[in-house]
Amino acid sequence: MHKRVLVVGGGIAGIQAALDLAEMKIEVYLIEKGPSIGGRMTQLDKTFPTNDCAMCILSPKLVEAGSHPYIKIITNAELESITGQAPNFEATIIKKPRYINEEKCTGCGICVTKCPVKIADEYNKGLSKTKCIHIPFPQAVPAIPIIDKEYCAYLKRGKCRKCEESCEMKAIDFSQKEEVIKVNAGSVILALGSEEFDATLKDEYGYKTFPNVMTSIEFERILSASGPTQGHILRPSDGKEPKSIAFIQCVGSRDMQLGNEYCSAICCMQAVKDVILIQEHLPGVETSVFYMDMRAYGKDFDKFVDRAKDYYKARFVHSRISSIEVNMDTEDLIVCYATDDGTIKKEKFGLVVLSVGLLSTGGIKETAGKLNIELNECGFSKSSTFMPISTSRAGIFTAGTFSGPKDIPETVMEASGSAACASSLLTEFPVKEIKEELPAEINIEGQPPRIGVFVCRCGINIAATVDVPRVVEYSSTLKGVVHSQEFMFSCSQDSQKVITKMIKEKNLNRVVVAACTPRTHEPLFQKTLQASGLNPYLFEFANIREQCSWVHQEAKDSATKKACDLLRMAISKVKLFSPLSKSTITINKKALVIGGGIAGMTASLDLAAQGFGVYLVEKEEELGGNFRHVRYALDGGKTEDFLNSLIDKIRSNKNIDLYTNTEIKEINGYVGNFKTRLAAGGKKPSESTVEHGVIIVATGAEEYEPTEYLYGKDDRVVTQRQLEEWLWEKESKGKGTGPLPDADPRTLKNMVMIQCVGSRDEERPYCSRVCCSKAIKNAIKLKELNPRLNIYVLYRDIRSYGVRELYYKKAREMGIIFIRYEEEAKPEAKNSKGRLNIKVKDLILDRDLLIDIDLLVLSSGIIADKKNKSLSQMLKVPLNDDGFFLEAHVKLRPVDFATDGIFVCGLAHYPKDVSEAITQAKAAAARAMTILTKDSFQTEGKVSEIRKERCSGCGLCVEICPYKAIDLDEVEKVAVINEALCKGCGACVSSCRANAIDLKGFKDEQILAALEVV
Amino acid sequence: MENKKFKIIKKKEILKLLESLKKEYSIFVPIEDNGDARFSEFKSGQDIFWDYRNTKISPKEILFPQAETLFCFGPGAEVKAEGSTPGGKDYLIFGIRPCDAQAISLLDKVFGGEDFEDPYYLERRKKTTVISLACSKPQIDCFCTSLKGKPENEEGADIILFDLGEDVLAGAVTKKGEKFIEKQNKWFKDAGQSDVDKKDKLMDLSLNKIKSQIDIQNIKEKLDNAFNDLLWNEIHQKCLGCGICTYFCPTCHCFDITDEINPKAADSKTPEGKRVRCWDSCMYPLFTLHASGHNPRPTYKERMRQRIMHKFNYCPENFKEIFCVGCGRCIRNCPVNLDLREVLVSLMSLGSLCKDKKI
Amino acid sequence: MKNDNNWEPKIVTFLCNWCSYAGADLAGVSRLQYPPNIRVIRVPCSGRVNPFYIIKVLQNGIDGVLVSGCHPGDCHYISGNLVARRKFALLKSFLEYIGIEPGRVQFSWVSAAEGGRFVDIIEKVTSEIKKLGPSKKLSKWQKEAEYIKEILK
Amino acid sequence: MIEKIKETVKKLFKENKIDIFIGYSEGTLPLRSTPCFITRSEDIEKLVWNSYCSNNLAVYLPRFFVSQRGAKDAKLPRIGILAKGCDGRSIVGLIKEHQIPRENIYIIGIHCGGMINTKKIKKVDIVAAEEKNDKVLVEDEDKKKVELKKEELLADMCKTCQYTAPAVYDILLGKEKQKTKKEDREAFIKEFEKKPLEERWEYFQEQISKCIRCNACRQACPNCYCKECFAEQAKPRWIGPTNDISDVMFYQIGRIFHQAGRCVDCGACVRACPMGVDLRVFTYKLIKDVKEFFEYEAGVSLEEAPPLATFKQDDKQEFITEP
Repeated sequence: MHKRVLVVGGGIAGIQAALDLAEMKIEVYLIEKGPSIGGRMTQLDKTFPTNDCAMCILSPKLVEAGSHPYIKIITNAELESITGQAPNFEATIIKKPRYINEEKCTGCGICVTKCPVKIADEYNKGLSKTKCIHIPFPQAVPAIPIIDKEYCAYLKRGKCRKCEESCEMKAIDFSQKEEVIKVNAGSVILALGSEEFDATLKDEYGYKTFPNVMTSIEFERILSASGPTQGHILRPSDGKEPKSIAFIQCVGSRDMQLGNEYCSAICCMQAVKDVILIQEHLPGVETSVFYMDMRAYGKDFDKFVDRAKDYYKARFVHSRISSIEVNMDTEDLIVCYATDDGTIKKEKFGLVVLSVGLLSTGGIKETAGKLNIELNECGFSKSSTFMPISTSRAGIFTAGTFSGPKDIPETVMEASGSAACASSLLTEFPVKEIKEELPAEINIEGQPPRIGVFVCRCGINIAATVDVPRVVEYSSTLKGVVHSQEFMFSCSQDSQKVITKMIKEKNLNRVVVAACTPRTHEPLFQKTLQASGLNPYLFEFANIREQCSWVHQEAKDSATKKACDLLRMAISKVKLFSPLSKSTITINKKALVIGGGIAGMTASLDLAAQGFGVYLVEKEEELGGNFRHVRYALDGGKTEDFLNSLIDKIRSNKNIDLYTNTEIKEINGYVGNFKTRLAAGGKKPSESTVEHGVIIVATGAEEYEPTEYLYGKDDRVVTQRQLEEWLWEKESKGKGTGPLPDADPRTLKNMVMIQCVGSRDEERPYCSRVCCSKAIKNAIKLKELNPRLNIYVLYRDIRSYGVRELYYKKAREMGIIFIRYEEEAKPEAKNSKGRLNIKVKDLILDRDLLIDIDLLVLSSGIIADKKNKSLSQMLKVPLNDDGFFLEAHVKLRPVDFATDGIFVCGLAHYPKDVSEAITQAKAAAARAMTILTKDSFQTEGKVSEIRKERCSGCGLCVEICPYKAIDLDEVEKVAVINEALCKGCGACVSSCRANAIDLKGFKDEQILAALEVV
Repeated sequence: MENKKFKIIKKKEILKLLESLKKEYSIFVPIEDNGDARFSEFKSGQDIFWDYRNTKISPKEILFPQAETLFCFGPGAEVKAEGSTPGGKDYLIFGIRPCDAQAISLLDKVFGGEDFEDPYYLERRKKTTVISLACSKPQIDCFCTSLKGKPENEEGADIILFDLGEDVLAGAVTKKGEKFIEKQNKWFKDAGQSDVDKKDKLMDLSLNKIKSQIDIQNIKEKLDNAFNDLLWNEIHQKCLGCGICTYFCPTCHCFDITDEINPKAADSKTPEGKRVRCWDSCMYPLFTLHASGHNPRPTYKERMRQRIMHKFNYCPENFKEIFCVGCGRCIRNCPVNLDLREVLVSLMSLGSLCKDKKI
Repeated sequence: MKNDNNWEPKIVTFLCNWCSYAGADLAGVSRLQYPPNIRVIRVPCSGRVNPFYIIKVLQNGIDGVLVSGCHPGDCHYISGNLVARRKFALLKSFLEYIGIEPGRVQFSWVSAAEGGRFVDIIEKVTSEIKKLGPSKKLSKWQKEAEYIKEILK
Repeated sequence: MIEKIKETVKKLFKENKIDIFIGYSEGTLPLRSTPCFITRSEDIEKLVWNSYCSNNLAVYLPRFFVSQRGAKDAKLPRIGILAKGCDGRSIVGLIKEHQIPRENIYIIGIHCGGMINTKKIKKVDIVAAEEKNDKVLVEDEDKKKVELKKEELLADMCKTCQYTAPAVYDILLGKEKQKTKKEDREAFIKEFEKKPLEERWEYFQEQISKCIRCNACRQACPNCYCKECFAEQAKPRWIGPTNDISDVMFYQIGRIFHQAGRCVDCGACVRACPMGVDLRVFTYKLIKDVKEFFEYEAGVSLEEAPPLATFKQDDKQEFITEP
């Protein structure tokens, strides 16, 4: 067997894991129970906090996974069992019938138009209809239909077969039966996902009873431009725009009655996103969010909330909703709620959205059961603090919400992290080499263009509207065209053979296909060209289906004329195409990891475990970073042993070169070929240079040193970190140092913890994410030591997201008192005649409380490392406004930088807890390994090129390039493109006043040639 | 001159005369255009700018337009030489200054020389009658008298006119001019001696106004060995490399020929393109840029040297004429006041002082 | 010509590969109908569109031009559309300033999920340009056509 | 003032701080000063400073460094230059665009009181002129003398100048001039914007039809240092080479657009234009827009990123078509 991993679940987690593994040349079987990969993310309209269009960012990944030679996708399939042990698993998969021959089907969709049976559209949550035979959604991968056997007239009643009749490719196969597939794999990743809470269980909210109450995911479809209302916000009851919309948070989450005690982690931000989007769709609509705690704990989340409040005028009401009533005449909804001071209010809304939580339901639990995967008390896969992506069964890993609710970036991090884990078990297996034998490329230099034109009928998809013979006839009159013909389906295998034949027979040196969209089909024809000995870039597509026949069905003449125009433009352009070659860049298989904290050490070990050399650079003498001060895990366990074993592993690993007390002086080069100058300090300062192929930034962050609440002025005021250190010292050494050497936790009487010290204020408008959990952890610890101790936690929002909520609950049950304060009315600390007291306004009692205390603990925030700036300049990667490193994409590329070959993990990215740092470190390692696994990589074919003779070296392109792929040659004073980094966006090209840069494949003269014949 | 038979015509009558010639000729006259003078096709009811000093753009554009289509080509069009005058009419250039008329005679040598004939230019030239207007308005940067010129220079003109106020004195210079006057005899009267005296006085006055006098005797010989002189390093320094001096010069005649492709040709029966000729300038780097990327005149220095050498050395060599008429346009319009006279003066100092400067 | 009901404008449309082109595809997949006047040129990113292309379109006698890219923040190339937005803001303002009808040159954001929005924009742009009539300003072709007709006589 | 300039230049040569100095000397025509290049201290006496020193000397700087390109360790010339406010801003632009090394330029900044636009003198036969304080005495060929107020003759851009001295310099001479800030520098643009569309087009057409494509506007502009201007490129061919009005329009729109965020309104193009094309009404529009949209002014800071090299998430986008 060669390296192979089974990934179960084709949502974003499964896709990301599969892609990372595939890029490590590991074969992946990706099993999806639905008809298309994509998961829940395909149904989202936008994503927080950037409001990126979900489908726009996801669909390239779908296409990539669908066409990757190392990924085999099995849809409509479920995992039955896994036998054996790592790394020798055997999985049994049951593939249910689709009733479509996937090999034959071209996805033309004609059958869909012929099907007489309409069914509810699952993709739109049943808010619209689709056909019984249908393609799940336009961007589906594979893009072929499925027959819903429950409704099919033929399968149910033996009559119809209209789809079968309409299919030219004879791809409909009613005889399909369930199929059992056995797959051997070295490791398994479970990305089973989760499901939405069934809101009908909360009958007090009237879901399914009152038409204008909908769930957040339904509302997501309403917002979507491709949804049932094309993005118009309309009430189901009367199809009118609502004047006011309410969001009810925590529906099915943090709910003792239902037993879903955890927090679903994403609903707050989803609601915030929605209230912003509503203003874009229906400016002026009043929006209210009824919430318990606003859990905006992620990167730039708080700013997003502020924007919703301040700019979009959304109202946030701190309250729990008791019930929803309806006005029978207007179908308006009356929301009944209690305010902070306990008064009950009723308010009318036109539409109510229930922010439903995520949960692990029957199907998921059943699968877990079949696989012997232990679940935790919340029904999610059980994991530990230090092994966050492992399951209870060795060799089987998790990614995504199967192990607990989480948002997309964390899911993606876990996916990459699980890829790192999964791949680490495969070291004994060989790589499956996939190499295609291609004929030698025909040299077309100096030849005049000999263009072959192939016009697709696409069954009737094109031919019913566009007069295809006329288009073929027309194209044959154009200069340079030596062959024109039509195809019934140009994407069929037969057609590829004809193209190859014509290339040989007529010595074609350019090919134009007029058919569907290049976005899905260009690679197919390029491959055909390659197989025929032509450079794949001597090809141009004219889109006469999606952008012509389908959209001008009523204007047949104009559509034919337009098709001729589009073809003429393509021909004019293709004449100027020339063969493009990709350059090969060799890769240095070593990694530089900057920072020896928990993240840096984890990433280093993961890389080293797979045989890659690592230079681990730590600026301090000791390894461990901030984790040295984390003495207890959230569950109360000690962390020491874990840290020490990690340090031991690092020190004893032969693949890791450790540089402590060392700083980075200079970084040069690019992906695959970096050169870094290191300077060791200490007693014997020295400099050295290391060469490596990738960089992982794990430089950590710093603790905010408070200036408020008498910190530094009164010994009884300490930070959480100091408290934890002190508790640990007392527990393990029996005595404490620091500000409270003599105090005894057992004799303390009253203490206060203040949250958000140095966080979420004007200067640092972000949440430090970990302080709530840390305070809860330390409070529980103290309370266990000293049950009589009164602990008051003064907070703004308790952000114990996900399963951390259980500890919050525990703390409350133990009698720890949580008192909410508002930003405008911060608590005050006073030392009055030696007595320390705290004044805070209690919002429920609506009056000031004065608490006399022995100890004040400040939950001080995490701030970015001051050295980030200089490092970011050396790396040429950006920082965000708060000084943390800014990843390439906040949703789908959470550990990458825009610059290839550089990755980020740990606190350098944003505040996070140990589990998250470990996950991200593993993700960074996996992403790094997608590069290091290869000996070399190919640059893109369509990259920018400089015409030196025109370049004056003004440097504009250098500043514009988002990938830092352009440098200025200081001697020649010309720009130089680094093809290894160039992604071919062309921003430099259109910015260059001298036209000294051009983009291969999209050259100015090629585009102008098309323009000239419009 | 002494024996010339002068005719006289009332200024008012001239407009009528021109009006009557409109059918036969395309007539170009100086008109006022935004405070400057420019030659423009004569329109009925339009007055002639009698008092003009000289036109901003030289009238060479009439015979040698800034851009002209030589022929069209392509599947839809037969190859067809253009180059004929619009409507096939003859040209009458009326009121051109003597320096510019002289420039036409220089252009004739280039476009109608022994070695090389330019049919486009020659066809127009053959059909052209040049009526010059003696100069009574020299400007401070005029220096025609330093060359071959003077206010009543006749070279290049078929007829020369003198503006005497109410009347205009006309004298035929060439046979063509004689015939023209003969044919239009009804408009003219014989001039009296007083008219001629008046003209002489006017010309004396005019001549006196030309203060700018430089000695460029034997400049051709001076420049024979000056190609590598260090003086060029300084002369060009402030040149911006624009084309004003060459575009405005009545004797500069360099051009570029390119094909222009008709973007709409692919789908219709219209011609695919045309070959056009347009002015070019030796002051532009592209003028001598080879396809290889090599440029034999890479900097301002070489280009400036070329312009001077061409006018004052190569042309005297090839055509036995200095290709400068002293009209002063290049001086007047230069954005950095790079004065040709100064350049010439410093070049004239060559040999005497600066032998040691030579490379 | 302006009142000629048979006259149909031609509009060049530059669409970025990742969002607007995909949005146009989605309109097709959803069988949404729109006027057949646009001619699409696919570019990797709206940032690839050289402002000169727009002038060139008008010079070529084409009646209008639309450039469409990803919404701010959605750019596949991180910031291509944001760099482009600055250039286009200036260009559009400048062309209007010198007297080019604002409707002729338009820019829009259309995401891969916005087939309907794409159609709405195409309908709007087409009807605006139709109202403006054939484009003559800046058109070189117009003059050349007459000229060539002339000399062919 | 001129004595101070000479003194400074003398000192620079004496201390061997510069190899060449670029300033102005007396022109050959009345009301003209001309750029002059000094390499020897004995020529310093030629220098003048008056209200005719209108040329933007920054245009000459890049050429001193172009020829040195490609040579490692080339000895680059050290250039002293007299810089008015606008020249200084051009120099800043050239430094930012890597055309000249800051360390090789010694900028003698000078407070400028504005330069005379000779075209504003309607008398065409001036043979001599003399500047006296705030007046100019001109003499015609008949020796008639007329006294003109300098203020009335100031070039348009000088009248409302906001940067009479350079922002970046090595030494600054003279006294700060009173800025005429009261006057709205953008007034003429706002007025033009108000005109009906067709009227604007008529004006544009009328102005462009004057252009003979002599390229003086481009050559006089310090920002136009491209090795090969787009107007002349063959692959692709953006525009034809003739004075066809459509091509000339493309040329001018293109050239002006290339100045976006870079133009300092020095007026070099306007002055150089022999045909009197009203270029400034178009060039200044972009200056106004750049300031309005992106809060950027060219040539006043060495650090700030040029507006087209950067962006903000919330840049103006009202121009985007919404359905």
